[in-house]
Amino acid sequence: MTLLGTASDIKLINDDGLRLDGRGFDELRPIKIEVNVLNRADGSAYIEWGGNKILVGVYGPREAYPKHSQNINKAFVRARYSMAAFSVDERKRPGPDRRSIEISKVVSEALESAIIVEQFPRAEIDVFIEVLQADAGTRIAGLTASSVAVAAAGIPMRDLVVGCTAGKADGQVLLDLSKEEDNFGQADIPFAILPKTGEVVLMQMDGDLTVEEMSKAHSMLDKALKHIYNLQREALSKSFTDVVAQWGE
Amino acid sequence: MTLLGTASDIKLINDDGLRLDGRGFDELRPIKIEVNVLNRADGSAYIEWGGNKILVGVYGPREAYPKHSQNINKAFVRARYSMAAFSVDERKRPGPDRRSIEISKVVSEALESAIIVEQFPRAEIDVFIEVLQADAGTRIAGLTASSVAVAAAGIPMRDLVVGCTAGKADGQVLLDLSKEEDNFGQADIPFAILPKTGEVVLMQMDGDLTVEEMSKAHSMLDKALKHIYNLQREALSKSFTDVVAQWGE
Amino acid sequence: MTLLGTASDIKLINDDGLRLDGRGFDELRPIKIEVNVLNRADGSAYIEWGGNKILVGVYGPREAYPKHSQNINKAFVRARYSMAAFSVDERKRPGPDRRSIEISKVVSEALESAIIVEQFPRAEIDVFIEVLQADAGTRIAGLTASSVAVAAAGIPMRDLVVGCTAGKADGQVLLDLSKEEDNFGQADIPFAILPKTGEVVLMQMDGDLTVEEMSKAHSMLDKALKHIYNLQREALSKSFTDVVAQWGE
Amino acid sequence: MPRDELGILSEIKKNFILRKLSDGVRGDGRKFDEFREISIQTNYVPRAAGSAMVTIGKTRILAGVKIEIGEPFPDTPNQGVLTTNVELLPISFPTFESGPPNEVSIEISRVVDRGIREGKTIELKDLVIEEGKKVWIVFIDIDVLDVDGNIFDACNLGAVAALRTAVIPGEAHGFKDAKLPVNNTPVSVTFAKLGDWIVADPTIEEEQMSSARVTVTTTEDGHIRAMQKGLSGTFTWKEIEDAINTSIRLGKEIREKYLQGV
Amino acid sequence: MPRDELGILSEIKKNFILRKLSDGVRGDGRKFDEFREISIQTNYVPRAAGSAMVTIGKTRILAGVKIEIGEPFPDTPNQGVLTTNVELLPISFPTFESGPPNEVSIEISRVVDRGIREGKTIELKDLVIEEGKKVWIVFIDIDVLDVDGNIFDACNLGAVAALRTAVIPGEAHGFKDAKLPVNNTPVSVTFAKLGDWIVADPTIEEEQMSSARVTVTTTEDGHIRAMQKGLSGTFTWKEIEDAINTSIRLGKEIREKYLQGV
Amino acid sequence: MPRDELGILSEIKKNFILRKLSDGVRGDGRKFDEFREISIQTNYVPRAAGSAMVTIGKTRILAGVKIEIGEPFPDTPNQGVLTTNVELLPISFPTFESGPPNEVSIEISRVVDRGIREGKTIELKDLVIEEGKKVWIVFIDIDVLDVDGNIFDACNLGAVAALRTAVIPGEAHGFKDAKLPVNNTPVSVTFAKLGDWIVADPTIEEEQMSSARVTVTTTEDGHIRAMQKGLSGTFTWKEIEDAINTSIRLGKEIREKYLQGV
Repeated sequence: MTLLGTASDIKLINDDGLRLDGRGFDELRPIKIEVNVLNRADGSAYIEWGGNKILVGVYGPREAYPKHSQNINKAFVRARYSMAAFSVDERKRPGPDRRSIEISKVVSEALESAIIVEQFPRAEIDVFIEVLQADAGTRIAGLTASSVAVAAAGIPMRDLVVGCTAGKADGQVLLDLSKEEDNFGQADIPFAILPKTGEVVLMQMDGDLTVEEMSKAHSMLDKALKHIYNLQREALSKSFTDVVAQWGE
Repeated sequence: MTLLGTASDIKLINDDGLRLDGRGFDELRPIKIEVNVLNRADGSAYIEWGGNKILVGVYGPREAYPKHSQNINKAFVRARYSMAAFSVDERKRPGPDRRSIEISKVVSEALESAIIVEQFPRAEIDVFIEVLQADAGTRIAGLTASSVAVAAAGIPMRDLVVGCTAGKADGQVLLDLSKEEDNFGQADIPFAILPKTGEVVLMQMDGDLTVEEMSKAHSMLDKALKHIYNLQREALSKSFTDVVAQWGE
Repeated sequence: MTLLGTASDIKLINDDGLRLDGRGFDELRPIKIEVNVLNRADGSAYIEWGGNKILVGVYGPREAYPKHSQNINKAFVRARYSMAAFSVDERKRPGPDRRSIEISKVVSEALESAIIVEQFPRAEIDVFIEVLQADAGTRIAGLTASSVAVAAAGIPMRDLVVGCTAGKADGQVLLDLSKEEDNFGQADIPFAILPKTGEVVLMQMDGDLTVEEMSKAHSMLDKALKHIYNLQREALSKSFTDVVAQWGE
Repeated sequence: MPRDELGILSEIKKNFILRKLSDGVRGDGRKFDEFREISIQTNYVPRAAGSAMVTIGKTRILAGVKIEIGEPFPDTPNQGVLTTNVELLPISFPTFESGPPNEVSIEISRVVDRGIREGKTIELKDLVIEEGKKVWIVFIDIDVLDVDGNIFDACNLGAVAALRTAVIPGEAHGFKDAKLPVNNTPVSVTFAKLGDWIVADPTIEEEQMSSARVTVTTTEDGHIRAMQKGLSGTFTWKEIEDAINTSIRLGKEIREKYLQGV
Repeated sequence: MPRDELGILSEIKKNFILRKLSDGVRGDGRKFDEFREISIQTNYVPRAAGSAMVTIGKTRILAGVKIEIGEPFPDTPNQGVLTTNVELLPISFPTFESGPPNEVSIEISRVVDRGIREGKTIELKDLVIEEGKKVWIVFIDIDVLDVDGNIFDACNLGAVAALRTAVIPGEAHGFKDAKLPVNNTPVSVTFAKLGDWIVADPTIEEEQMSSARVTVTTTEDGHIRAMQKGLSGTFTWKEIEDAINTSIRLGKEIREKYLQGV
Repeated sequence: MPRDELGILSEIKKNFILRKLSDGVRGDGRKFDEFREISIQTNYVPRAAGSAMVTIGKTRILAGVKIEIGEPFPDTPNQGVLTTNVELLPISFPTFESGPPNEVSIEISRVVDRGIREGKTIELKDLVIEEGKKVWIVFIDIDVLDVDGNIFDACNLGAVAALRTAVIPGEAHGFKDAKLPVNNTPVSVTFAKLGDWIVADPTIEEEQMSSARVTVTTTEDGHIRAMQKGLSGTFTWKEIEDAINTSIRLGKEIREKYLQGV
């Protein structure tokens, strides 16, 4: 779905009905979540999801700055999604581009739906998402880690936010697209919910899907998100015993 | 008078003493002015002048921002001249360039001479000039429409501002230069006055003119500006009966 | 020490043991300092040092702006080092680059060590260093002139700041590198002290030096700085008699 | 899109709108899935390769297409280039300021772009002049002139209409002029959620009261090409499915009624 | 140019100046059409291709010319490139700040540029090395060092003097060094209107009191090459005509007295 | 590096640290010339050409090297290009903000760059593919993740370790993959001055109390390659000499203990 376009002659599903990395259609890549991995941040989390390595630090609630950004009724949630220069194949120039500005916006909105922002008028909650290595699905992996980091900061939430992607490649609806499936496939759906109620807090899609394919994708996501939600909760409960986790090793 | 320079072999006056578009030396292109064409703006105007299509929206008087820009004695008039990306032959990158910054400055100053700014201390009056299609003479067409839009916003004025260009091409002094005459001619004079008194509020010139040619150019302008002033007043009086005009059709 | 790198086949010391410009190893280029050369600035100085021509203007102490930059205990010293577009071989684009931002920082810190900043809480002292022609050693020439300009502005100081460079070229430790010695040599040491006590307030180095070479460089600098300090004091005392010096002639 | 200028839409107005919704009708009398009047005037800017002035109710945008020769991206030597840029002009709303694109205009640009791109309105392969060296670059620039809600769909319509009428300026470069080859016609439909009600083509007052927004772009084959959920409220999956189906239906109507002749 | 630092020139000072004007003389004793002392020191920066330090009274600027090889603009393959940039250095006035050019410095740059360009000081055709590929680019950079009124004319003089002494650095590129071919000598004269009086070469105090400004640039043939009216005050046409004639006369004097030998 | 968040390190804490120093020991029990625990984990980002996660105490940075093909600078046609960029990520300290590099991160970048460049860690001549046309460009990007003092030395170690493990991605361009040729191993040691005491590898609390800072970078041959004095305090020459000698000694230890195997 990128400028790389589609190369119809690349086979993404082999003759045994398996994906290039050996997964079945509705199978997730390995996911690992760790909590409180940073010393300075008020809350933090690290997620490895396939080849994605993403670090999230939360600062706040703290007084919103500049003053005119303060809302007298609630806290302002500001997520900033950023990729390290070395995180992608071709070096990324530092600083925000249009893609990262859009991602920061939808991720901020998704997090705000989960945080009880009314408890902190005039405050801001900063969520910094640093992609150290990117491997498809960074925005929902970053969002999934962000809600864990916000919880670890002790900020009251209605629920965690849990995200995953589905999509289509080689004409098949697939869960959790790999980098190749994202680059050469036919559709990509970043998706996130509040798992207790199933409410949708983030949804984007681009590509070519029928209504039936969309429905199938949702079924796959629904099941996977329950699993990821468990990983989030395990990481958080582990953090109470094991105060500063060793990460990335 | 642009980087395109002069191409001396281009004939801009034909053997019948007419210009490429059939006009005589002191003849204006067709001009159409409409008032209150926008819903949100406090005042607005639309002008078609030859192939120029320009939209002006006025907001204010409103409290000047940032605070340190406030003048305790008068309102601050801030015109911003801007060209749509598709308004010129080669796509214009969005955002101000040095030319548009200079135009914004001289147009702001010309408008301020007409507005009774002393009535609105600490205020700002924003005049946004959006060139949708450009065809030579955009700054004076924009300025002419701007003063109509300011009047339509109910802001008190000493007089309207009315502008026109004169210039020289193929060695002849001409009124209201066309695009070709501007690009391949020998002089360009954007000019604007307060018509009641004839006071000059905007004047720029570049090219090569004798004192006599300048005097001739002024005579042509003098006559033309009276005509344009009438068009301005007609548009304003029409706006009282026909509250939201349909424009551009 | 620049991107030009080293060209080992360029001879910088001739057979008589002299440098390309005829100087001995520990010999300074000609230095001229003039005081109060600008009308608007609160204090100013002009220095010619070899082919360097540098103008410094000081404004302040004045209320620090923006407000949140104010320090309730002391003045904030802000030096800004800037090169004229025509000051170097290839035209320099206006505006700060990474090199000039670093120089501005270390020069600000060096000046702050000399100024009795505690006398001016909430104030800022602006020191603008304009390099009109560059010829190696601009930062220490600019710093040397800056402290004279600060003194000329009547701002109380513990001492002047006096700077010079040493370095290595053709394997020899040299004082006050020329442009060629800087470009094609093996080390460069910008160095500045408070001469009364010998305390080091600025020191940078890049290249390749043994501990012994560094010690030798320091000896050369120590002697030279005493001389330059005298030039600074002479310029300042001259300024009391000859109020507005003619400069650059 | 823009929040209420004072941050507060009067409580009375809000309650009026909500009461109406509970009666099954919107503040301006429309049905929940009804668009306001749409107008599309193409070739408004003859100097552009293609252009369209679009109004949806009192919302007005002007889209212009420029087509220039340039180099392809190194990783797609056999494709032309398409860029979409939305400018929220300061004339269009009191709180809009001049300046570089902000997150609001960037989001609109990117959602419109995805609809056009994934909807295969133009095939980038058709834009190659000399593989790896020279391609046509299609710039879609959209100026927002007057804001009264639902900028997304107005910009989408403008972009599609401008492309459908665009001419590649071949003559200026030694080729022939030629109509830009256009294939599918993606149409976006945007919904706002107010309380528990969901309405299509929201006015600015409805937007200011809404908790969530979703845009669904579909093509004539009934396929979904782009979606974007926005704001900090939530949708149930049922609501999303309804939005998809409604978008397919309304898209068909809009395509037939307003874009057929373009 | 810069308004009074505190926004208020003392009323006493203002009244003094106005009373003098009504007596036919200016605050510093000059006649209405009289310039302050001018000095021009060329080759101040030997590293530049050409340079000139100029003072008009206490106003001081340094102009430098750099000449480099580059590509022509695609639409003028048979012309070199000329650019003019004025920097209001923060050393020159208490309220000037570091930073990118603002509208004040841009206006000065562009007015000086138009005088040079339309005055045909250099012929851009003379700067072509290889048509469409390689041309000389002439950068005129002007640093304002000390401000006491009439920056426009000081910058104009600096640009002209620096160009007249400039050398094309051919040797660095396998050609010979050569004097930059210079033709006409445009001189600008700036007027300020104080009350109903109009004075040439205004001091900063006169500028701070003035309602309107006009700059007229002429060449030795007595032709007008550039004009720029500024500020929110007005001129009558008669005043404009007088300014044009006075500028032609003063330009001639300045050209003969200060630029002949340069 | 960053000053105390509130600008005030508690007086009690300060006095405690100073009292300890006067007893010959530091606040955390270290000797004056003792580093905290160092860890270096290379190849942390397999997608990069080389990478290293480095901790010094609780300070943590991640360095990544990218190697791409590009053009040499016109004045050094027979050399590759090396650039170093340090980003102080906003996750790493409460007062750090997103945005372009500021003077603090620029200073760190440039000091690390000078150590690598002058220490001849890589020979730029080794990076030429086709003289004047195609060279390898080595980008060293360093993200600061957690700040607890001495960012300079952590960044230096990260850059060196990432370079020592970097692979030139030849295959993507029709060559073979090859280890980046690495020569010397520059190690920087940073000292802070607190009162009259000087300590190596300062914690953030020590930095907040310090008046002056000096960084000395040396190579295995005992030569000095880069130095940088910072802050508004001063050093005696004796103190500088001691810092140089201590840096050579500690650099040797760090090289042997942590970089040997990398």
